[in-house]
Amino acid sequence: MSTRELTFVQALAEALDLCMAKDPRVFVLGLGAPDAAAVFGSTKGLVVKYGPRRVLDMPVSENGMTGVAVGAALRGMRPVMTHVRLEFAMLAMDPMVNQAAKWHYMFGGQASVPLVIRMVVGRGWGQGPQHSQSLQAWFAHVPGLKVVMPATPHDAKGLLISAIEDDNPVVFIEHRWLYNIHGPVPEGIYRVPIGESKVLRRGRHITIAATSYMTLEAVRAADELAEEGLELEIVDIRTLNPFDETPLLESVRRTGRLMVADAGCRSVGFASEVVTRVVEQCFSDLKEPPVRITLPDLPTPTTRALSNYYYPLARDIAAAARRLAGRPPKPQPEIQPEDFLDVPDPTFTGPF
Amino acid sequence: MSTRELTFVQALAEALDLCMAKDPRVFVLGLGAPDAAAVFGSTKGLVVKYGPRRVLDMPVSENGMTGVAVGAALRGMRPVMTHVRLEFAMLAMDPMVNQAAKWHYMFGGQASVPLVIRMVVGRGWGQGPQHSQSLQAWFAHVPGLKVVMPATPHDAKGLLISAIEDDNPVVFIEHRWLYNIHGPVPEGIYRVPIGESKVLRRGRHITIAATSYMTLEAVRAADELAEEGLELEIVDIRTLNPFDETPLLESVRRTGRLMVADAGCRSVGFASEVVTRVVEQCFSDLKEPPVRITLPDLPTPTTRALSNYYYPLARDIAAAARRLAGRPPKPQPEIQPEDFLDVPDPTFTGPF
Amino acid sequence: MATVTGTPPPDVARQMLRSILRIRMVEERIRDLYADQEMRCPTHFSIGQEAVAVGVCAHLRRDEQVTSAHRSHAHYLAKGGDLQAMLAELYGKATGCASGKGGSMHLIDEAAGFLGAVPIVGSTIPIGVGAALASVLQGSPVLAVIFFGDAATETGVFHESLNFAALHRLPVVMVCENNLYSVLSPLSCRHPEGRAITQLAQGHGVWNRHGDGNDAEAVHALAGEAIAHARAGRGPAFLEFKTYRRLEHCGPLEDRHLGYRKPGEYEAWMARDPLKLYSQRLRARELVTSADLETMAREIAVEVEDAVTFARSSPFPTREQLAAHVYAP
Amino acid sequence: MATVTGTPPPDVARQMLRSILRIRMVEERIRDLYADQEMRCPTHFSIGQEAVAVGVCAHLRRDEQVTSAHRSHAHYLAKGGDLQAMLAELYGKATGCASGKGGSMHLIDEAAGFLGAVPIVGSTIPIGVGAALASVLQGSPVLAVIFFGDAATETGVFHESLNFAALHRLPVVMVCENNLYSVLSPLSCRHPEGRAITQLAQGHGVWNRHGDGNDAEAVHALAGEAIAHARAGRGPAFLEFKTYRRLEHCGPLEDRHLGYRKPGEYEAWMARDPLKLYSQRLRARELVTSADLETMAREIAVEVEDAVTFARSSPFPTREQLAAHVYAP
Ligand SMILES: Cc1ncc(C[n+]2csc(CCOP(=O)(O)OP(=O)(O)O)c2C)c(N)n1
Ligand SMILES: Cc1ncc(C[n+]2csc(CCOP(=O)(O)OP(=O)(O)O)c2C)c(N)n1
Ligand SMILES: [Mg+2]
Ligand SMILES: [Mg+2]
Repeated sequence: MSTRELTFVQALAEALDLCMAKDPRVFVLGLGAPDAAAVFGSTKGLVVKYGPRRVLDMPVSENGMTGVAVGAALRGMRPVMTHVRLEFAMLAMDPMVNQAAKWHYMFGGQASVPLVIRMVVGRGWGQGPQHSQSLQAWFAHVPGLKVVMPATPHDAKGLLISAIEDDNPVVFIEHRWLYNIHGPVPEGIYRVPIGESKVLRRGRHITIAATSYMTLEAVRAADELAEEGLELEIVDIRTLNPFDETPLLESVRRTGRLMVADAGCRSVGFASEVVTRVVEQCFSDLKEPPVRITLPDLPTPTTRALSNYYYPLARDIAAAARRLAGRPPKPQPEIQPEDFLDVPDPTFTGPF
Repeated sequence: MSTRELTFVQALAEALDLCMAKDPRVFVLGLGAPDAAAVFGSTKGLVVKYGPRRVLDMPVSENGMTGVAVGAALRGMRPVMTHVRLEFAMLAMDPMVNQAAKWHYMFGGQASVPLVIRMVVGRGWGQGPQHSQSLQAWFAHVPGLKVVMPATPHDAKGLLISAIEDDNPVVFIEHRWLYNIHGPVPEGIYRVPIGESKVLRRGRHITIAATSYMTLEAVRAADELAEEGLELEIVDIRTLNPFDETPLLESVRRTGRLMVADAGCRSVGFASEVVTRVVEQCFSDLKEPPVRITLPDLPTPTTRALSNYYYPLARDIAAAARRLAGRPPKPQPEIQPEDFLDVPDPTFTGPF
Repeated sequence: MATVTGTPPPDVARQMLRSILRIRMVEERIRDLYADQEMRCPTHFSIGQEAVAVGVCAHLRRDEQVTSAHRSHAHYLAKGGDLQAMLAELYGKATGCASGKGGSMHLIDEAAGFLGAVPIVGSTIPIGVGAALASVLQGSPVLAVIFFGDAATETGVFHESLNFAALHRLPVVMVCENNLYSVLSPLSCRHPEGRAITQLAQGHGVWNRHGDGNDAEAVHALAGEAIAHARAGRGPAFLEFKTYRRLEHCGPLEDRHLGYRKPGEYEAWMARDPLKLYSQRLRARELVTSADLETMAREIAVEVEDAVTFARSSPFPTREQLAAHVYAP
Repeated sequence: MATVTGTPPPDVARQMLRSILRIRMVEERIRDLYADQEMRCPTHFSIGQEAVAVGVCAHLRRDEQVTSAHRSHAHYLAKGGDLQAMLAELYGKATGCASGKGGSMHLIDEAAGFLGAVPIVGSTIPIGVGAALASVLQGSPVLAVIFFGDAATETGVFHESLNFAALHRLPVVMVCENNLYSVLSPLSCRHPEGRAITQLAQGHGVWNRHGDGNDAEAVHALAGEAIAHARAGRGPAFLEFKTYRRLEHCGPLEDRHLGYRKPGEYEAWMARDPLKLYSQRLRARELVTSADLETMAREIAVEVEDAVTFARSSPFPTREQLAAHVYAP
């Protein structure tokens, strides 16, 4: 197994390149897909290699273009559509949810829609109310859609390849604060199966199920708590639908304590589903009520003076874990309105 | 208090009439709003009384027309928009979720969007995959939207009046199988507050939280179980957002057993939120794991031979309650594919 | 393929008449049977509008693609969709073209090039365009014909699709059946006065024509031009045909008591019923005799009864089918 | 109000020049300050496009309504939006026009008739139409002017809104600033070759004109016609103005190194910079002297510095504000 390191976004670009090289049915479609910004670099070099027909720019017509992608998928192509913000896909709920998600079922299984819809979610630099929503809960509520949220470069590549090879519509949600993280990524084609949760880290005291970027925050919290002898077991829910609960249930049966970290709004969010599944099946194993770490039920404020308090951080996970384990709280420096919590790292200087 | 009886749909029509008579800012907007079918009768007589400008038909342009309604609401009107199927509102997620739900917040509270969006949900007579979805979970996940689902004629009128008088966007979801049920409806204007759950029936053994039509099925189940000495306490969640959990928690603390009945798909549905809230706050009171009664995670099949097995019925609620209470199961006649479970009553003969 | 104009050759003309008659007889039979309440799904009849489907589809190769919407019986049958599978679908049977999961609003016959019909207005327009795009990306362009009603031209997705089809000069023919109504709503509360539907296509720089949708040969001639245009790689073409719905918007009954139709309108259109018009014309042209027509009707009646028998005697899907086909394997 | 054509009266001309200069100076100042990384929100500059906003808004009464999109600084300022509140908003301060919750992409000044700007392309088009509808329903029509870019004409909602505005002859003027690009994508990968943007409006039967967006007086003249048309109750009007974005799509920097602009294009447009053009013209017409211009610049500089000081010295919203304003009371 290779120890070569790539960034998350490089891993995505490599997955697209490999799939396009291997399968002429695969093409990329999205606003600016072939341009110099290359969707944060994820489509870099593809247009030079495969030409503008297979790396297709489009009008600002998300609804129509998603329908076009559905039609192309029905006729033997495998489109990979990209939205640089999840919100832009909200224009396309009919083709995604009424058509793509149901086509196979409503026509008795004779046709299917092999379509990948990439959506960038995330935060930072004042993205604000209309450029930062993370609606994985919506898609995970729709039978017929698969919903994937990778948290590591390795999974980003392996899951994107699986998504492109899947004969069903797959919503592939990417958190932009993961784009620059490095990690080992094998060369060539490999697959991370859709529908498999993964235990990222073993621990005896508390099970934490996390999605996407919150997996990273969970790891940070786990590192901090490890020094205090409090062990988190981290289950990365890489696929939200179909949701593989087995490793999670197995873990909770050992730890008896559950936390769920998901960067969507709280009410009727994906975290509620995780809690419910566990409670239904591990009721007697639970020593304490499960704890949700989510966004509050608020729109996203633009000013960092407010967004600093909007996003849950590793320290919040750690604090909740201490409470859950009955450990004494640990004093933390107050977060200040001026603090620069609106960037993943100092290299990030906006304006996007 | 009046003992006059009206049907659910008559109660809606009366609410609209009273609000339009009282407030010139109120107008109705929707496909066929002024036509002879009058949105299942809910807008009956309004166009004669108030004219075609205040009972406005529209092009099949749900996205644009919802944006128009938002703009009109911002400039002092109080539009009541109607979709005869929830699916048609799926074209309008941007104006509803990005604009109406966030306008007040994202502009610092200076403007607001007093807009009611009625959506008909339901089932029957082969509505099939694209005419029967019940996506209350989506709307309840969106901060800034209020989500109302009345279950009785009394609440239909009182909640619609409250919704129209509310300064926020309110998603008002009506189950068509409730339209013909009768119930006492006071004359004149009265309000059922948005954001109040209601204990519909007292019982000692099991708490069941239900929404919309499932409240009716819960009552039927409760009647059946009462004869066996098993008492259900029914909490009607008339408002899903903001969700008033108080009477529910209070009830579970007494019964120690929770069931949730909601006619949306199971995963990441509203029922998950109810279970999670209760578990977070009544963990030690719960004697058994909570039970969800929902639609399966499947698209809606058209043929009754399959839809007969798709929708949970009072008998399913009763059976689950017996299990939950440790009572012996009661043999039930098998449902046959030919059975006519696709109509609320024999008067219902399609084709809609 | 050369541009088709003037009257079609005799065999084509006869074929078209037969096809119109067949669709009419199928739907009239469905009307009778609907009263039994065994076909339990929303059903939109094409009666009075058959000439559009027939005049257009007369040009199409089996592998060329067609999409439609909620009112799709005529398009499905004219394109060669399987009659037995359609009736079985309306009866909700396992042998239906969608295994009973779709019903009248969800017809499909991929073998016949009928890509699919679904009832969300406008939704199949980009899907048809996408089918054409796929064929172009695959290097062998295949025509896609997209049927929809006048109200579909009010949807944003119609314009988005037209713009994209024009941008890439895709082999698409859009066929708008303007029957003057959307459910009970007349054009006057949906379209600006004096703005023709073809003007919308013109706005996108798309080749367009309009004609009499109740005259099978007028449809056939214009469709021939449009299809030749699109097949030749000159980009999409748009056709509007004025026609008229005889029955209620959804369901088997007449609905004149509702009073939304203009006075005299119904009678005027019934006088121009496409079946009547075309059988008269072909009789006048001595391409068919009343005897021929009776033979046709007899043959079709047999075919329809066979299909009805097939549909009614077919089994319902089994309970296991409920959870099947959510995801492709 | 009578149709405005030809050159505007001297005072209006001077006012327009001053307004263009002011917008330019404000944005140039924002560019300098952006480097401090204290304005932390996506920011789209109007530099090079100011003449459209100014030429149109010169006609508007304060109570008439304007909407815009992601690139709204010029529209906000030209309509009389509060400069201090705008800068405070970019700094994320409590004194911002959206209390810091919106940022550059969410400007509003209801007192000035600036109904709002949001960054979902096309989304404010129906909202502007709805504002006009409200005024008509209220019995006292008020003009709504809707600003958007060339890419917004690709959205379905643009067409749905245009159709509805035309259907009800609403007092709406739509102003499309065609700066040739959507982010880095040229028109050629979004619009069919040879199809003018105004043709889309024509398709809906909507009155339309196009002109030079870098010539303040050309804009002013066409806007006068369009506004007179809409105010007179003759229905919506559509205007397309060709103009050019000098800076990167989003952010304060030049972006010529990206290579998406056609060779010579940038230089050609810079030679026709609206500020340069108009100041030259008014000097030639002897309506202003270089001395006047310096005075203007000095006054504006003071105003801008005051606003910057106000913004920087304003307090951040307090933590309690996070949960405030989700619902109106
Ligand atoms: C997006 C959407 N909105 C509303 C409806 C409800 N609806 C079903 S059929 C129909 C009328 C469509 O009229 P037209 O397109 O002219 O077709 P026709 O029924 O006249 O053949 C409407 C509005 C729908 N199916 N989809
Ligand atoms: C519905 C939607 N899709 C995509 C985007 C991303 N986006 C932001 S600005 C922009 C370009 C818009 O171009 P144009 O309308 O011409 O305005 P300009 O930036 O040129 O002023 C795009 C595509 C968006 N904001 N909304
Ligand atoms: Mg019609
Ligand atoms: Mg532009």
